[in-house]
Amino acid sequence: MKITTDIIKDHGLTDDEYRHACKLLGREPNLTELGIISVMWSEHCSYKSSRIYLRELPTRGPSVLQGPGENAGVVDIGDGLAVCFKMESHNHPSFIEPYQGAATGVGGIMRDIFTMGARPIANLNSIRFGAPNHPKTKRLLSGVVSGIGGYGNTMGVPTVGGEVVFDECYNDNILVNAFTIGLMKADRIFKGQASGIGNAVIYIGSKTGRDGIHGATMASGEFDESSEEQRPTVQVGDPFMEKLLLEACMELMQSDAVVGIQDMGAAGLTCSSFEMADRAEMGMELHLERVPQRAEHMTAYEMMLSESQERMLLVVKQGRENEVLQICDKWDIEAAIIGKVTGDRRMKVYHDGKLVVDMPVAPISGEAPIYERPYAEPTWKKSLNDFDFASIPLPNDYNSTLQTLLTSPNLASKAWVWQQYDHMVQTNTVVPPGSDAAVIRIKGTSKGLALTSDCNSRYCYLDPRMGAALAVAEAARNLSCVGALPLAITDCLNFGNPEKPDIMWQFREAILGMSEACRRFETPIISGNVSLYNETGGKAIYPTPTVGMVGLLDEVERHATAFWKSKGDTILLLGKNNDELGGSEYLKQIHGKVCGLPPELDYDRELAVQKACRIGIRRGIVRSAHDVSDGGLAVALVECSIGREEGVLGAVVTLEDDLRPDALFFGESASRILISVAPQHAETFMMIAKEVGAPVAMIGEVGGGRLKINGLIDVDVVELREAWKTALPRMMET
Amino acid sequence: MHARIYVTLKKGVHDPQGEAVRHGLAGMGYKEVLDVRVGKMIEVKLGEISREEAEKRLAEMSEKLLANTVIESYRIELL
Amino acid sequence: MHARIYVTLKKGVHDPQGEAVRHGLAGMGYKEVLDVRVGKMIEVKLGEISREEAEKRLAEMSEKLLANTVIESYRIELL
Amino acid sequence: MKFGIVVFPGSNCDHDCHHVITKVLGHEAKFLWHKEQDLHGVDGVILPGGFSYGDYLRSGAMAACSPIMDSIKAFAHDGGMVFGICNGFQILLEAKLLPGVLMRNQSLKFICKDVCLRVENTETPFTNTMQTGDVLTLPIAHMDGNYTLDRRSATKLLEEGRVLFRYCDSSGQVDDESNPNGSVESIAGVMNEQGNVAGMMPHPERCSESMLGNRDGLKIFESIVKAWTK
Ligand SMILES: Nc1ncnc2c1ncn2[C@@H]1O[C@H](COP(=O)(O)OP(=O)(O)O)[C@@H](O)[C@H]1O
Ligand SMILES: [Mg+2]
Repeated sequence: MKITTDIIKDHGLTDDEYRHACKLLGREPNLTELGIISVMWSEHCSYKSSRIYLRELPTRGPSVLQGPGENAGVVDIGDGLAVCFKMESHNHPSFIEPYQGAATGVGGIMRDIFTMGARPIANLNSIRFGAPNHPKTKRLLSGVVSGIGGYGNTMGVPTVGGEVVFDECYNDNILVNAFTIGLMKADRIFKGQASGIGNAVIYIGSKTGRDGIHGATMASGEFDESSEEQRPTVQVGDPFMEKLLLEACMELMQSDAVVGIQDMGAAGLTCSSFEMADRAEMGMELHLERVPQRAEHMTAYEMMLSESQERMLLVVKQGRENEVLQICDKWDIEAAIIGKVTGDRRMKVYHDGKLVVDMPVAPISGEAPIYERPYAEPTWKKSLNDFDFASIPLPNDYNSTLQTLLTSPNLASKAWVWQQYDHMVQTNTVVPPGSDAAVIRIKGTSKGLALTSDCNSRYCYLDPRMGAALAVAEAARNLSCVGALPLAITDCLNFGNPEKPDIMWQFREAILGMSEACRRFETPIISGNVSLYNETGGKAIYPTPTVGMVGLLDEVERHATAFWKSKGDTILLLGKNNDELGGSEYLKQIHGKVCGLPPELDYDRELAVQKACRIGIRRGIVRSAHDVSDGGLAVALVECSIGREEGVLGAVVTLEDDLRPDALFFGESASRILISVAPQHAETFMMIAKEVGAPVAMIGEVGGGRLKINGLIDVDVVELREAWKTALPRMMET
Repeated sequence: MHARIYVTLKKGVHDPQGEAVRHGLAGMGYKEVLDVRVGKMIEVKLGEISREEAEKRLAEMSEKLLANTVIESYRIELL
Repeated sequence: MHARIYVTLKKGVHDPQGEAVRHGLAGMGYKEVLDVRVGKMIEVKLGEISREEAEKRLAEMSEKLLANTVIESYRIELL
Repeated sequence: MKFGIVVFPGSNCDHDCHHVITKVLGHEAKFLWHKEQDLHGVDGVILPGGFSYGDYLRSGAMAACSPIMDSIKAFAHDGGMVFGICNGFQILLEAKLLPGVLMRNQSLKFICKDVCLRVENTETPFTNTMQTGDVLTLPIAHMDGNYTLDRRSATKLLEEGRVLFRYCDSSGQVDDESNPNGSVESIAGVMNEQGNVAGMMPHPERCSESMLGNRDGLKIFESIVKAWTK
């Protein structure tokens, strides 16, 4: 069949890319080969727009065992153990079909983790939707949440945290970023490598169907309309199959029969086979008729490009194939020997005895085009940033302003979401959703892990460099609030169309900000994901570089939660209140404005504040710790009061800073943590803070049924809690 | 008036539930079962309404709520 | 051979799903919907088998697995 | 005591139960594979939570037809102690070892949260370390926990002392508001007539250590051991 310019275009390849491909092949590709090239060189698989910037990210550190490049990164946590984690986006599929899109996103990220030999021990989800009153929002939220729960719950992996954000910039481009962390022995890392000539290539898991095949196949005579109809655009997840796959893989990995393993994710069999062969500098010979198939009469093109879920590709030592087949049989999953590793560094694919693909591995896999796309600071930025806050009127009634903020969907309780997730299975969840970070214990050790995901995309819109740095800072702060030392991060970079210079500029700035912050916090980036083209009708989402961060607690018993514990405890504030209203939730919710500059980040102060908090927790004197973020100090103080499940504890607080009251109450200056300690420990904590150079002040006392601040705010805790708790369910019901 | 709406997965869409049922039946000795697809049957009782009107309204309901038309198709039967 | 098994809740058994669908439809303005019951339709493809045999085997499968006869009844249709 | 914990395809609380029995309770536990029929001489059987066979079709339906269930039925028939948690409870109902059905939660949503349970009968092998009226806090995590039985039979179960736990508020009051899933008579756990088979929706294995919030769940495992020791 002749490859026409239309077919090339439909496959998303530029003329240059096609010419380059012909040069690498030494001839024109056939249709199957063209399909392979198009997916291997897609933005998704090749990172062609982002790669040159991603090089800026710090990825190394003393405890990093595996950085970016494999299916997920791995960090040493001592005791012979390591954790493996990564975050991935499933934005577009979730917009098309929220339940299945989100579910398969969760399924995909979990496969990335257990393919490394780690058993998944927790999930996070960072999800963003359009305005609460946008007609699509409720259906999307409800579908995404049940999809995430549906998959994670069935797998028996607890979903212990995350974030939910509403903003009209996501009206037509929601974000669904899923994170999984797994636990493994530090010396048993599995890689996606096809080494050892003659070793068997084994396919295991679900059968292959015509799911998620892209490419413009109508153009080809090979496909009639009915086969088009049989190509569902939406993939349906099967968490039950994946649970079996997980258990089978864990058992398979106990032996040394498995040489390499990789999940079939995006671009399915193509991507896994090419990447595995490339990493080992080998070739592969595949026989497609042996692939377990769900649909009839599948073509080579379809099988190579199918994105059917719940499948893995294994390379197994020659002669040990039966062990693998037996374990798969025990777990009732399909397994088939579909080929072998060769030494010629070529990918040779046969279908019914006919050679249908014959390509060099390395160039297709490793020499995808790389673009240095033009970037330029958007002209509109300056006018957004220059804003005279004197023009903002002060609220008449601070109590009602506070109530409005707390019942806005962004600040309201997210229990409606996380109660649909099994957050306790595996019986390790020491701090469940609701505090600044989740804490899970590691059985058999005294250790614990803390997990959080953060990003304030409004900050990133106003200043992507600062916004990205603040996302890292907030994540680290949230970990410090539960007493954990930040270890490493994964990211999910969600942006608009990179072919536009201002988007490329946002991307570049965000990377630079994130890189600097990671260096300062000594938290290398060990894995991540880029999702571009998040725009509709020319309108891009706010730049949203989501950060997933993992921290370590040496003694998991020594942790803190965000809520007041005892009447009479002294409340202290670490950090400084500045006159910063730019980008705040208050400006947006109360005044309908998105403007100014995000808060400043003083790294030294931030590090000192976090350190003081951690030391206080480790010494056992901190009774509660909660960082000040969206909504500012007043909101944070309320959260310390209303987040408690049992009993009522308010507080009386006096702030002495000479700022305009709305900036003092609702401004979002970075690097602040609210601490409560028993009164006899207040001085000790002040000393700790001073020793590490963190600004600190005693600002009040826990107790009573009301929260009172400076005589301007005086609210009933029980009433406010009720309003805060029911806001999201009420929004979903109406 | 009574009506039934049959909601089934579109052809080609993976049906893990059906597959699991088939596998379960095979395990119980029902090897003759080659394929299983699980769909929904929604029985609706309607108040005073003409057949035409009913047909129109049910189609609307199916599109909007009863079926997920991205992956499912539906068939309406008036009784 | 193809067959369909319709599984429905017995009369009198409360159907939370059907109730929710009715409620949802009412909220969308379909006030004419008086009652909704959600059942299952299981489509089965069978290998070489006589109609009688099929009928017998399917009834058995329904009793044992496809329906929970405490609350559900089933109807078999051979195509 | 030697516990057998059944592993069905899709079980996911099997290791959690194993952990509590061996590490917290200090007894023996052995995993039993669903395709086998040998119970390996265990003294009691636990059917753990999870999503056996994906909970496709109906929760617990396919698991109830697995080979090991034949042995478990025989074991139960001979007076052996069998305890089902969450999905395990669903399986026991589908296997007709316990009366009733678990339907979809009233809210149609999966619910994971702590609930309060009132102990209804303390003279059972599953509750003998408790006091009548005790209020326990245990988590639930399920989609299909809406215990359904005609009202007459439900009342009868209550009268016969076969209801082990009912959902209640923190003061022990049973009312609609504290019923998380729509269960008839707020029933959270029941027992068979002979008193050797029981099932419940809440997860005792998730709250058997103080680090995880509370140890109320351990009382149930301790009761089982106490009953067996006697
Ligand atoms: N989608 C979600 N899934 C699970 N937990 C969530 C989700 N969204 C929010 N949470 C939990 O709710 C709590 C508050 O979230 P958030 O306000 O984003 O915290 P923070 O401002 O400290 O980052 C956290 O414990 C968080 O993990
Ligand atoms: Mg926080």
